[in-house]
Amino acid sequence: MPTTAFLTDSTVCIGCKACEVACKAWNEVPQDGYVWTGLSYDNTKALGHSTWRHVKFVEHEAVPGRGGHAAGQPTWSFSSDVCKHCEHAGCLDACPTGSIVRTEFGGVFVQPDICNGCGYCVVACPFGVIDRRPDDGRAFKCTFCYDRQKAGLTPACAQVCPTESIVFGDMADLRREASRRLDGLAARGVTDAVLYDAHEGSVGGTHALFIVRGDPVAYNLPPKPDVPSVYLRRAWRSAFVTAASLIGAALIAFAAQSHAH
Amino acid sequence: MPTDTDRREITLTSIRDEARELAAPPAQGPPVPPSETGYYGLPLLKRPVWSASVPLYFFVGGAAGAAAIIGAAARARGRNRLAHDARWMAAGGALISAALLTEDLGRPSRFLNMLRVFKPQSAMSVGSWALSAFGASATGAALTSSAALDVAAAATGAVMTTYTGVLIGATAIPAWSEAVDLLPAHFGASALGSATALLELLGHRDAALHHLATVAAAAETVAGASVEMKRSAAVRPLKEGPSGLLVRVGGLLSGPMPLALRLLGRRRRMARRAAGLSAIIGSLVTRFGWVRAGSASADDPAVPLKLPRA
Amino acid sequence: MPGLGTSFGRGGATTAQEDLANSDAILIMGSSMAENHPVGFRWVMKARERGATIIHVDPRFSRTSAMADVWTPIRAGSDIVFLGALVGYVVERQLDFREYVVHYTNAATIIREDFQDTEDLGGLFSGWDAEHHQYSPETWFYEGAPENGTPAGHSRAGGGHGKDRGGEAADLSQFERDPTLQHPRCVYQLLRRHFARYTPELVEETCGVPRDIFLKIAHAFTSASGPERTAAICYAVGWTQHSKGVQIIRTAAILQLLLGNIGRPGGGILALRGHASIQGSTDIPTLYDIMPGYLPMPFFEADSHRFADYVATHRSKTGWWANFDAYIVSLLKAWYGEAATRENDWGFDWLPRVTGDHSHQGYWLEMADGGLEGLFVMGQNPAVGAPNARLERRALAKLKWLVVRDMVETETASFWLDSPEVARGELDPATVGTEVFLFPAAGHAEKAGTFTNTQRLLQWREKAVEPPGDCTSETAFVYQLGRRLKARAAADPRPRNQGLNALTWDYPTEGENGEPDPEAILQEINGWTVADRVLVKDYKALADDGSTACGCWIYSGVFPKTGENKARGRHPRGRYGHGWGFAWPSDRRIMYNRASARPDGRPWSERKKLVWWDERAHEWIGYDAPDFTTSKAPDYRPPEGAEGDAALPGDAPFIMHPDGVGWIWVSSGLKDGPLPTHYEALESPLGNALYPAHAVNPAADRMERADNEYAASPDPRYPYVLTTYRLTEHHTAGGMTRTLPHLAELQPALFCELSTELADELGVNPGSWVTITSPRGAIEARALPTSRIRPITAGGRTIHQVALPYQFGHRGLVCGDTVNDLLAMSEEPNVRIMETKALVCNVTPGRRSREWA
Amino acid sequence: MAINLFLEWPLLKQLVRGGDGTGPEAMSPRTRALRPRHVGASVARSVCPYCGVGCGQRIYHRDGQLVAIEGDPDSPISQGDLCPKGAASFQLLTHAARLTRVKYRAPYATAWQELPLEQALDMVADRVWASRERGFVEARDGEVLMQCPSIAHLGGATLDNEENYLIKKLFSAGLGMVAISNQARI
Ligand SMILES: Nc1nc2c(c(=O)[nH]1)N[C@H]1C(S)=C(S)[C@@H](COP(=O)(O)OP(=O)(O)OC[C@H]3O[C@@H](n4cnc5c(=O)[nH]c(N)nc54)[C@H](O)[C@@H]3O)O[C@H]1N2
Ligand SMILES: Nc1nc2c(c(=O)[nH]1)N[C@H]1C(S)=C(S)[C@@H](COP(=O)(O)OP(=O)(O)OC[C@H]3O[C@@H](n4cnc5c(=O)[nH]c(N)nc54)[C@H](O)[C@@H]3O)O[C@H]1N2
Ligand code: SF4
Ligand code: SF4
Ligand code: SF4
Ligand code: SF4
Ligand code: SF4
Ligand SMILES: [Mo]
Repeated sequence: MPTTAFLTDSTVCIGCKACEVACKAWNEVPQDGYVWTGLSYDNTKALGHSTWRHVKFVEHEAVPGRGGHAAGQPTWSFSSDVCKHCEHAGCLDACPTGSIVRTEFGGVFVQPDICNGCGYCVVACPFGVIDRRPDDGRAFKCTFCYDRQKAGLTPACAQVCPTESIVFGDMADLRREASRRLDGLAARGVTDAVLYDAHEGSVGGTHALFIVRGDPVAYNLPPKPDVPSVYLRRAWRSAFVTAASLIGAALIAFAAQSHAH
Repeated sequence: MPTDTDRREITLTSIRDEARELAAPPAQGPPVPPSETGYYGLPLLKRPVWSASVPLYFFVGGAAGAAAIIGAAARARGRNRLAHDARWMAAGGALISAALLTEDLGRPSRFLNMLRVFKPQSAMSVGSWALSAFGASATGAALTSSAALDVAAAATGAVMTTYTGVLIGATAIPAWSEAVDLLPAHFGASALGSATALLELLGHRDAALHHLATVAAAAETVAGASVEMKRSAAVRPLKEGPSGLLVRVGGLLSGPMPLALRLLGRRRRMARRAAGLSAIIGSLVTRFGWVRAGSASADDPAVPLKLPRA
Repeated sequence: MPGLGTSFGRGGATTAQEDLANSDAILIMGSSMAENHPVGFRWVMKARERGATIIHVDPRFSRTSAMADVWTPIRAGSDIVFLGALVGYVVERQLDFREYVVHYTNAATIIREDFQDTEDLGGLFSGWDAEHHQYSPETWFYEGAPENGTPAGHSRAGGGHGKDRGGEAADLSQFERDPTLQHPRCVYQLLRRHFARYTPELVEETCGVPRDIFLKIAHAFTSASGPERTAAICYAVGWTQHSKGVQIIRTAAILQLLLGNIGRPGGGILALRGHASIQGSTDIPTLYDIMPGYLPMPFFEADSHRFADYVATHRSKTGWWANFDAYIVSLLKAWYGEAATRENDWGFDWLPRVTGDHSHQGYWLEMADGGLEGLFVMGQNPAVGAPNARLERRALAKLKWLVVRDMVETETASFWLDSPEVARGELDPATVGTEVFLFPAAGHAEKAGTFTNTQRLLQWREKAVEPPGDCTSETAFVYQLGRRLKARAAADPRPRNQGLNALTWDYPTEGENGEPDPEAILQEINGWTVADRVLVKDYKALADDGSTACGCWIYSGVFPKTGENKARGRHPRGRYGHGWGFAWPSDRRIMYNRASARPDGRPWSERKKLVWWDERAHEWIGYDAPDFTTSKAPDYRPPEGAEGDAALPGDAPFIMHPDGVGWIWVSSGLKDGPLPTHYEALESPLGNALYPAHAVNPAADRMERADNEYAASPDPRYPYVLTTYRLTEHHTAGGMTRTLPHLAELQPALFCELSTELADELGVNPGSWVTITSPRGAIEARALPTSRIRPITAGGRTIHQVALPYQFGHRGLVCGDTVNDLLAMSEEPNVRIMETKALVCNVTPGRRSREWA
Repeated sequence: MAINLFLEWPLLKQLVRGGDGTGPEAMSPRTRALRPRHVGASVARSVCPYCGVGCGQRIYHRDGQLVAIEGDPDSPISQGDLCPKGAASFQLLTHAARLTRVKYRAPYATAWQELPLEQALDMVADRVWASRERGFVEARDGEVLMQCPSIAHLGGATLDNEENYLIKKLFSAGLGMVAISNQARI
C-alpha cells in the first residue's frame, strides 16, 4: 500500500496562498471571515474548519543588502501548514462515530456523511487542526484530497503550488527529497533550515513534513506533540479505582447503616 | 482672496486635525519576534466547541451514575424506598443525559452514529456505549425493579461517574491532560456528592447518604488541594482568570464547604441541606469551570510550544 | 513598449518566462514578480536552484525580496541613477562584451557633430523646443543621415506605441562607424561621457542605496554575463509608471546590450506585462495612436494627408520595415474589403486622423470639461484604477451616456449611485444626467478566443459553457452593434459613412446572441489572399498590391491553413515548448536570437547555444525558430542599393532596425532623448542632484489644473514619498477579486505599509487608522508598520517612504478607500502613462473626516 | 432494507472481521464510492483570465455546467500550476455577485432597472448614432479628418485579440472614433 505524504518547503514558498485557495476551490470550503489581522500578510491566522491549508508569514528584521534567501536569519518566511495526518492521530482515536478513518494512502479522512458533530476530535488534535464549523455542525479538516488520490491525482494544493514548495509523493521519497534540499541549502550557506518531522514522539510520525528556517516554534509547530491516547491508561486506571471505590463506599456505607439499624 | 489651492489646503488641514482627534486605539501590540511567542502568540490548539449542555451532562450523567450505585447498594440492604427513588433518578438522569448530549451535537439527527462502532481508544465511544447500556439498564431497573438490572445499572453507572474525567483528561488540552490522573476521581467524587445531596434533598434522611456525602466532600477537598498544589504552567487556567475562579469556587463549594458543614454543622438538618446544596452547586460549577479552563488552556500556545515564558 | 521597441526593434518582451531558468543572474527591479507573476516566478526559482543569483531592487522588501539573494531598498523614482551607474560600472571597467557590442549594437556609430548632451546643457539634450514643449530629434541622428531625406516620423502627439521610426537612418553605407569605439562622437564614447557622473557615490546619495550594496549587485550581475553566462532583467510597472518610465527601460536595454545579454538563452529583458491579454491589446491595439501590428494611425499632419506620404514617412528603406506598405495595404484590405482599391488609396482616407492626445487621460480631461457625449468601458474600472480617481469619477457625470460591460457591477458603473462623491454630497443622483447601460459580460470559459501573454504567446481558449443569462462576449456585442450601425449607414452615402459602409462585417455566427465565430476573426487577423481566401502562411506572403488582406501582420502565421489554428496547439516539444500556442513573430520564443551566435555563425559557447549557422545545410538552425532569414549566411554582405532585409548583412541580428543592430543610442522615436537621463519624479522631496535646473522630465505632461494639483518639490506639507503596488491576492482594481470570497478573505482591508521608525515618529500603533493625504485627496487605511520598509538616507537626509496597495474601492465583499484618489494625472511623453510609483504624501494618525472620502 | 442497514453496520464488521473502528470497516458507502468530481467530465483547454503570465487551464464541464478549473500540466509556462487568482477562477465565473442581466439607469434616476438585451443594444445603437451625427468632423482645412470626437472607448487588456480586433475595426475604421484606449501603457 502506498503511503503518501507532503513535504512543504518554506524556503521556496512565495506566500502566494494559491494552496489555500485551490484547496477551498476543490473542496468547496466556504470563506473563513473577512478580518484584517495586521499580522504581516496573514489574515486567515490558522488552520480550522474552513481553512485546510494555511500560509504563515513569519517576519523578522529586514536588512538592506540581504534578500530573504541570504544566509543568516531569514527576513520573511512563508510556510504553508496543513493537517499532519498523524501516524497516531488524536482525532482518529477520539472519533466515536467512526467518521474519521485511515485511508489506504495513510491519510486521516473525516467522512462528512457520518460525522455527527460531537466535537471530541477538536480537543484531541495536538496540532490544533480539526474544528467544528459552527453553521454546519460537522467537523472539517484537510481530506488529503482522498477523492483525488483515489484516482491517482495529486492533491489540489500540491498541484497548484507555483514553486514546488508543496511536494506530494511517497513518504520515503520525500524524506530523501528533504535531505537533498537541506544539503542544497547548506551548500549555499543557508544552514539554519531544519526538517520538522514529528516522528519521535507519541504521534509516531506524520504525513506532512516541513522544511523551515530557524526555530519551528516560530511557525507554531510544537516541539513535542503528544497524541492524547498516551494519557488513556492513566485516565482509565484512575477511573477504575474511583469507580471501584464508589461502589465499595456505597456498599460499606449502607452495610454500616444496616448494622446501626 | 483664498485661491482654490488655499481652500483645498485648509480642508486638508482640517482633515488632518480631525484625523488626529479620531486616532483609534491600537488594534494590538507590535508583532514580537516569533520564536519567543510562537506564531504571533496565536493559539496552537483549538478550543473545545461544546455548549453548556456538555458540562451540564457531565453533572447530570455523573449524578445519575452515582444514583444507580446508591440505588443498588440501598436495595442490597433493603432500603427499598431509597432504592426506588435512586433508580428513578438514575433512569431520569440517563434520559436527560442523552438529551443533553444530543442537543450538543452539530448534527443531532445523527446521534445514533455514536453506535456505529465501538472504540476503546475513544473515551467518547466508550462513554456512548456506557450511556446506552446505563440508560437501558437504569430504565429497565426503574420499570421492572429487576435486581440484575440494578447491578447492571450500578456497574455502568460507575463508568458514568468517572469516564467524563477520562474524556477530557485524555486530550491535547494541557490543563486537562496535566490533571489526567485526578480528573476521573475528581468527577467521580463530585458525582457522588451531588447524587447523595439530591437524594437527601428529596427527603431521604438515611445516614448512609450523609456518610457517603461526607466521604465525597472529603475526596473533593483532597482533589481541590491537589489542583492547588500543581505548579506547572499547564494548570494556570485552573487557577487564574475566569476559569480559575470557577474551578476554585466550584472546588470550595463541593469540597471544604460541605465537608465543614457536615462535620461541624450544629443544626444537623439545616447544615446537611446547606451542605447538599453547596455540593450540587459546587459540582455544577466545577464542570463548567473545567470546560472553561480547557478553552483558556487551548488559547495559550506557551505550554504546547514549550515557550520560554511558559 | 517603446523602451524595448526602439532599443531592439519590437515592442515585446525579448524572452520567454521559461527561459529564465537558464539565467545565471536575474535582476528583478520595478517588479514584484513573486507577487504579481507568481507562476512565472517558478522559473526564477528554478534558476536559483541551479545556482543563479537573484537580485531584487525595490522600495519595499516584498515577497519577491524574500526569495532573493540580494535585496536593496531604493528611493522610488531614482532607478535611472541606479541603472545608469551600472552602465557606468560596465563602461568604466570595460566589462562590456566587446565583440557583441561592436558587431551587434550601434556603439560604434558616429553621431552628428551638433549633438549636445544633457551634461552640456544642464539637463536638456539639443533640439529642445521650449515653446512647444518638445524635442526635435535631428541633432541626435547618425552622422551621414540625410538631413532632409525622409522625415523623422510624426513629431507631435504620437503615443509612442507605434513602431520605432527609422526612415532617417537611410542607407547603411552612409553612416560612419568606428569599430575601435575610440571616436569621441561614437555612441560608446558619448555613452561613457553621459554616464560618467552616475557613480556608486551618486547612487548612495540619490537612491539611498549604500555604495557597497550597489557594488555587490553590480559585481553579481556583470560577472554573470559573457560568452559562457547570461543574466536577465525582469521589470514591470515599478519601472513604467513613472514620468520617465520608458527611459528607465531604455537604461536596462543599454545595459543588456553592453553585456551581450539580448537574444541569448537566460538573457534578455522580460517585460512582465499586466493583464491576460495586455500584450495582445497593444499588438491589436484598442489604442488611439496605432493600428494592428504597430502601424501608426495617420496623424493630422502634412505627412499623413496622403497615403503616399504616410507610407514614405513610415517605411524604411532597409531592414524589415521596408515591408511597411505591404502590411498597411493588407490591413486596409482586411478592413475595407473590396471597396479598398489602389485608386482610393485602399480606403486610407476613411481612417480618422489623430489630432491630439486621445489617450485615456487626455480624453478624460475633455470629458471632465464636458467635451464628450458617450463612453464605452469594456473591461476596465477607472473609478478605482485610474489616477486621480476622484476626478475620473466626477467626469463620468458629465457624459450623456455611458456603456459599461463587465462581469460585475463595478465602481465605474455605479459612480452615480454609491461613489464616495455621492456619499460626500458632491454628486447627487438626482442631478446626474448620465444614462448608464451596464451589460453583463461573458467570462473566459464562456467564449473562445486568444489571449497574448507577456511573452507574446497567443493561446487559444476553448469555450467550455454558455454564458449565464444575458452575458455576451465582446465580439457578440460589437458585432451586433456594428450591424445595427451599418444598417443605418447603408442608405446614407455621406463621406463619413463610406468607411462604415465599406467595412467588412460578415462573420459566421452561432447561438441566439449572434456570436461571431472567433476562429473566423482570427483567420482574418492571420490574413488571406483576396482572390481565393486562402490563408497566408506567414507575413512574408503579404503584398502591397491589394492581393492579400491581413488584420495584424505580426500575427500572421497563427492560422497558416484551414484547420490549423496554431494558438490552439497543445503539444509542446523542445526546450521552448514549440507546438504549444504561437509566439509572434513567426513562433520565435526568444527574439533576436541570431545574437546567440558569433558574427561568424558559431555559438558564443556550448553552454549558451541557441541558434547557429549550419555550414552543411547552409541554414540557421537551433532550439528556437531563428529570428533571421534562415538562408542568409553569416558572411552575407548586401549588394549596393539593396533594400529591406536584403540590405542587412549576415551578422545583423536586430532585423527590424534599418541598420540591423541593437540601439544603445536611439536617434529618433523617443520624445525625451536619445539616452536616458535622471530626472526626479513630478513630485519629489528632493531636487535633481545632477541637473538642478531641470528637475523633472521636461517632455512629461503634468496636466496641472485646479482638480489636478501638484505639491511643490519639496513640499513641507507632504514630506513622505508615496508609492503604490499590488497584492498577490487581488487583481488590479479588484472587480475580479474583491468580489470573490476566497480571495477577499485573504486581504480584506486596505492597509498602509510604513517603516516602524515612521510609525514611532507619528505615534501610530500597528493596526490603527492613519489618514494619507496628497494635494488631490485624502484616504484612510490601517497602519502596518514593518521593517520591510526602511527609511532611506538620500540627499543628505532621512526620507520616509510609504506604500499602499491600490486595489480597494467602495464595492465588493471587502471595501476600502480608493488609493488613486491621491494620484495626479500625468503623462510620460512616449506612452502617456501616469506616475503611480513615486509621489508625495502626508500621513497622520486617525481616520479621515466623513466628508472627505 | 433493514437487513442491509444491519449488514452495513460497522460494528458488525468490526466483530466479524476485526478492526478498531478506524479502517475500511468504518467507511460509509459514500466514502467507498468517492471519486474526484471531474472524472468523466468534458475538458476545455483554456487560459487563466487574470494576469499576463498566461497559465494553462483545464476547464471541466458536464451538461453545460462548470465542474472544476485546474492548471494544465501540459503548459510549458505553468506546468499545471496556478496562483491564488487562477485557482479562484471557478469562483470568478460562479460567484453570487456575477452580473447576468442588463442594468439600465435612466438620466437622473436614483436606481437601476433591468432591460432586455436586444432593447438595450438598440438603445445603445441610437445613442452612438446620435452622438456621432452631432460630433462628426469630416474635414479640416480642406484635409480629410473623418473624426468622431464625441465618443470614447476604454478597455482591452482583459479581452481577446478577436474582441479587440472588432472593437478597433468598428470604432476606429468604421465610426471614426479616435479616443480609444486601454490599460496598455508599458
Ligand atoms: N496578484 C496580482 N498580479 C498582477 C496584478 C495584480 O493586480 N495582482 N496586476 C497585473 C498587472 S495589470 C500588472 S501591470 C502587473 C504589475 O506588476 P508589478 O509591476 O510587479 O506590480 P506592482 O506591485 O504595482 O509594482 C511592482 C513593484 O514596484 C515597486 N516599486 C514602486 N516604485 C518603484 C520604483 O520607483 N523603483 C523600483 N525599482 N520599484 C518600485 C513596488 O514596491 C512593487 O514591489 O501585475 C499583473 N499581475
Ligand atoms: N496607484 C496605482 N494605480 C494603478 C496601477 C498601479 O500600479 N498603481 N496600475 C495600473 C495598471 S498597470 C493597470 S493595468 C490598471 C488596471 O486597472 P483596470 O484595468 O481598470 O482594473 P481591472 O480591475 O483589471 O478592470 C478590469 C475589469 O474587466 C472586467 N473583465 C474581465 N474580463 C472581462 C471580459 O471578458 N469582458 C469584459 N467586458 N470585462 C471583463 C473585470 O471584471 C474588471 O472589472 O490600474 C492602473 N492603476
Ligand atoms: S493533525 Fe490533528 S487533525 Fe490532523 S491527523 Fe493529526 S490529530 Fe488528526
Ligand atoms: S465531531 Fe465528527 S469527526 Fe469529530 S469526533 Fe465527533 S463524529 Fe468524529
Ligand atoms: S490535500 Fe486536499 S484537502 Fe488537504 S489541504 Fe491539500 S487540497 Fe486541501
Ligand atoms: S502555493 Fe506554494 S508557494 Fe504558494 S503559498 Fe502555498 S506553498 Fe507557498
Ligand atoms: S494563474 Fe496567476 S500567474 Fe497564472 S495567469 Fe493566472 S493570475 Fe497569472
Ligand atoms: Mo497593468
